[in-house]
Amino acid sequence: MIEEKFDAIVIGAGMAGNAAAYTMASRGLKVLQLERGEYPGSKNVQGGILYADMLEKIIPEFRDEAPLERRLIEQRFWFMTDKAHTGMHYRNDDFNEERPNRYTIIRSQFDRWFSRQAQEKGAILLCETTALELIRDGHDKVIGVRTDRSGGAIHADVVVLAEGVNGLLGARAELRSVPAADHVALAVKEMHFLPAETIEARFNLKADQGLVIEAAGTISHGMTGMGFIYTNKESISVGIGCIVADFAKNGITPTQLLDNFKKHPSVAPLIAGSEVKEYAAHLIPEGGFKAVPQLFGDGWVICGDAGQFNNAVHKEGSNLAMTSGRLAAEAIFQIKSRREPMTKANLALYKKMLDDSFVMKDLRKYKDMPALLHNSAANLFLTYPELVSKAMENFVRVDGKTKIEKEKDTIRNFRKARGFGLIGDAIRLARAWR
Amino acid sequence: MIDEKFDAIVIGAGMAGNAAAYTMASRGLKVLQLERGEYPGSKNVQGGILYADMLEKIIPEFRGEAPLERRLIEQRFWFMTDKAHTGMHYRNDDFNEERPNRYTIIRSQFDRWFSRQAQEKGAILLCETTAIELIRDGYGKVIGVRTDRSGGPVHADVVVLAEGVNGLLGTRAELRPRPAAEHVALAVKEMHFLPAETIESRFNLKADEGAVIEAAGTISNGMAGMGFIYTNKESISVGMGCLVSDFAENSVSPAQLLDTFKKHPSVAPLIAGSEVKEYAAHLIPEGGFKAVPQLFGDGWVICGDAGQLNNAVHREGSNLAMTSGRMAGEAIFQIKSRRETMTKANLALYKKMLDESFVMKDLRKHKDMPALLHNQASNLFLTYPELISKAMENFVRVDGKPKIDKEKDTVRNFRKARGFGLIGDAIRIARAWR
Amino acid sequence: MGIEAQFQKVEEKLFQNRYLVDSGQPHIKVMPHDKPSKNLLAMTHLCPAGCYSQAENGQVELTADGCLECGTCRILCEPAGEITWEYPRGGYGILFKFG
Amino acid sequence: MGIEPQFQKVEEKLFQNRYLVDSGQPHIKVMPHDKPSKNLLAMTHLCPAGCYSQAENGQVELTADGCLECGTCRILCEPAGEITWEYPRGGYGILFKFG
Repeated sequence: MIEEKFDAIVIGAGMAGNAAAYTMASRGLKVLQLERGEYPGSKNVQGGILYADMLEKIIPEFRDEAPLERRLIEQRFWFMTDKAHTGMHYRNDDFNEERPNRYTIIRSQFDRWFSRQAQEKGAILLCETTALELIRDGHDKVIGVRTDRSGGAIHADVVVLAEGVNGLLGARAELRSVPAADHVALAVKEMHFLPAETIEARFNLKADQGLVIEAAGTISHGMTGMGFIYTNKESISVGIGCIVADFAKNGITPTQLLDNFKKHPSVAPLIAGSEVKEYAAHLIPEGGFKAVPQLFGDGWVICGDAGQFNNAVHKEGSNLAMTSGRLAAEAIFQIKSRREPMTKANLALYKKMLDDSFVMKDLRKYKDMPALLHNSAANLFLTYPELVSKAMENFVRVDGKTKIEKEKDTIRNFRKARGFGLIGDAIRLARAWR
Repeated sequence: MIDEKFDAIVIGAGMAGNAAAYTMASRGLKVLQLERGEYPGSKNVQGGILYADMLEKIIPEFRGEAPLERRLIEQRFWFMTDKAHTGMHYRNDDFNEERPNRYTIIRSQFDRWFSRQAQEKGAILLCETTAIELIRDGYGKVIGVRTDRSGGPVHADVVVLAEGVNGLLGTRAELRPRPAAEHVALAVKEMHFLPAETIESRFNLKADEGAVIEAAGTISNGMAGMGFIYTNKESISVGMGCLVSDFAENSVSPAQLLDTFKKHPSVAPLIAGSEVKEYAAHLIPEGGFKAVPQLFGDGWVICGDAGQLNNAVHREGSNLAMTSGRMAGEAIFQIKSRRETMTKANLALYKKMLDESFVMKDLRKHKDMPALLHNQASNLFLTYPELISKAMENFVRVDGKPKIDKEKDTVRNFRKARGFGLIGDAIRIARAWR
Repeated sequence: MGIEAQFQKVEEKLFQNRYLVDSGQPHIKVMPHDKPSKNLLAMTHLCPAGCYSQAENGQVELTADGCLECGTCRILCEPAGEITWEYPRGGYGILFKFG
Repeated sequence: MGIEPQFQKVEEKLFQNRYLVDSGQPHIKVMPHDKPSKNLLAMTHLCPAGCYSQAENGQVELTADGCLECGTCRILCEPAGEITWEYPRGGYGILFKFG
């Protein structure tokens, strides 16, 4: 196998792994990147939004060559019942700016491109290689990995665990526990292919403009979960995910949930006549701040989904992943340039950088949200959607009933369904949001 | 001209006029309907929503043959700035019910159909005839009308003034004042023709489903006004209207306002490639409850737009027009069947019916709204749209700024722009709404 | 590219409409005036059919052929007697194909 | 019309996907058990690829070929040792064309 020692071994070629590998390689560090899949991205699944700001900090001119689908100019939030949806949306032509803020991406193409950039900076990529075990020295410091390839272990001063939400390596080495069932969501997703013109007509977009729909409500059958519809160039990603703990207790299967979502009268016209070319499933870290494990130790750091770096409230993942990968790399580089060892004390710099950045600040801001979503799931995903929908139907339907009566009915419905819980819900939501 | 006396003369073959003529004729009354246009509808302009519930009370089975465009299943409210819009929308498949609640219509076709139904019940329609003057007896009671046709006046026990917002007849006879500039909005509208499939794909509709977009914000250039986009079978009605008082002080012309609205990035894709086949303009009563004139007197009643019977807040006109026309017809019929004369005292029954119906109750509920919209125009149509758009962009843009800082920015923007006015505005709007 | 004609001229918009012009009998007349009032001047940009225009001599003139009969000038200018406003004779004027 | 099959069968969905099956070396194994636990039973409806099914004798069985490697069964069943969960050998298993 490879004899010489690396400055760093990066486990995984997803957002965080590529960000770390690229940053370290471009600083001249000797980096080995291990990817268990046939190619970077073959094992990665995402709804698929890339946050340009974070990538600019790594590859400023990425827009020229990176495989990007559509730049996002509209965001829709749907509150759905079985037959209806009440939506809020925001569309801004300014997002057509010279350096657009957000793109939809297709992970298999994007990750392959991102990893190639790291290789061009000198990182060595080894695909079809699964890291099985961390190797430690006498003082329990991590000094390398053993993989499922023949030949001995590979050594490095530090191992960057960017192995994704499941992250067997870290768990087997007891660096962190297996994620709890209520700290991850199981999402299933289909890629619906349609001609670009059809997508642009159905979403009122001009060439390479894109749009995002986030949906919540009765589509998750009372479970804590959300659906999504993202527009790519010639395909639409349609998916839905719920907390695994809820899923386990609920009788519906993920595919039934997805098919119901696809058949909803508001969704069906968007994907009518499409050809499905892939059906994927993945876990999404939803535990938030309280589920973030110890992120560094002697000879190792954790970044990306493996560290639960996902802002479930705003549905932001790739920005936290890329930033944590970049910050891990910068910390490692600074320690290297000070010619110091990768001790836990030194690697604390990585955590400090994270704390100072939006990554930990945002996660801490919403630290109570996962619990709230979980405990009042029935209210948030069943009762309120129905109430809101009935209120809107009441408002819009013209049936000779006076507006005053209609308003009284709506208030009565809310009070009957939630009573004083209304105020409690509002306060809890406000507190969890602040 | 026609010598024999009529039970009633109806001035105008719009929504209110046809409703009154049909109701009275179907009860066996001798009705003459005068329409100044070449055919019923040739002088009528409307965004074009028909509220089925009210028409059902007149012609229960109208759905069988009435020329209806699309049944409405989605309602969108847009709060617009120059480049962006923040929207709220509600879509419900239940509106695909067996007797749909609302339809878009094309007035020239619909009014002609509606008037023909009245004729089939025995009403006599006289087109290309403008009523010039009310004829009174010695006691000042209205006993007929003089028209611009040769031959003497036409006589009837009662004249139903369904002559529309301008309503020269009623004003010239001092039955009511000419509408004040701040009590009417000038709306301009274009009919954009597109193949049905294009409309359906751009609005995510299946055959004969329709959507409505009401838009407010910087599109009205600081004036109190709104834009609208209604889907018809093979055309889209696109229009803009603002209070005439505001328009007078503003330099932009209605046509320019409409063109700017059409060029807005959120609107342009909806009508791209369309063929415009008509450009219309009309006044819309916006005065609300306080602008409603005396509605009845010796030998006359007023209904429809002529009586400012239009709920501007909910953008509802045809329901008030048809209901007031029906009730005028029913009141007249009841007086007739009691063999009594069309005195002011007897015709008070019409007003009593209106007061007990949603017509006056809803108008009274929002009686302070027109003043509020007018006085707060710059806040409501300039400041708040910008504030909301900035807040949404802040929320959606991912730029590494912690969410807490973003929220502080938004609160600061609101406070800087409106300071304590915020609370004042909220209370004023709440009070005007209640 | 040049500033693309910012707005479609009103005449082009009216081109599609159907009219039966009661030529020789305009239904709206502007009263003779030495200096046009604020409201009358406003009509030169406010009239949706662009019927009102200001001549070199400062007078506001009206060609009522393309009138859409919306009534805005009546609201603003009839009160002070600056114009007289009538419906066109029965059957004449704008004939909305759609409305 | 007959009741159109309510939901598309999972197999049909997986049909489109690309796999390199490491036949003979399933990366997930269900430990022998007399009565399947609640979590293991839940997998029979929860597994997005429908790999878990309950045999007549009540045992929960696994055919891991169509596995999407999402890790849900690991979350629910590894802690109590009901299954062992490994990644497939390098390069094997699901190969997302898009992801």
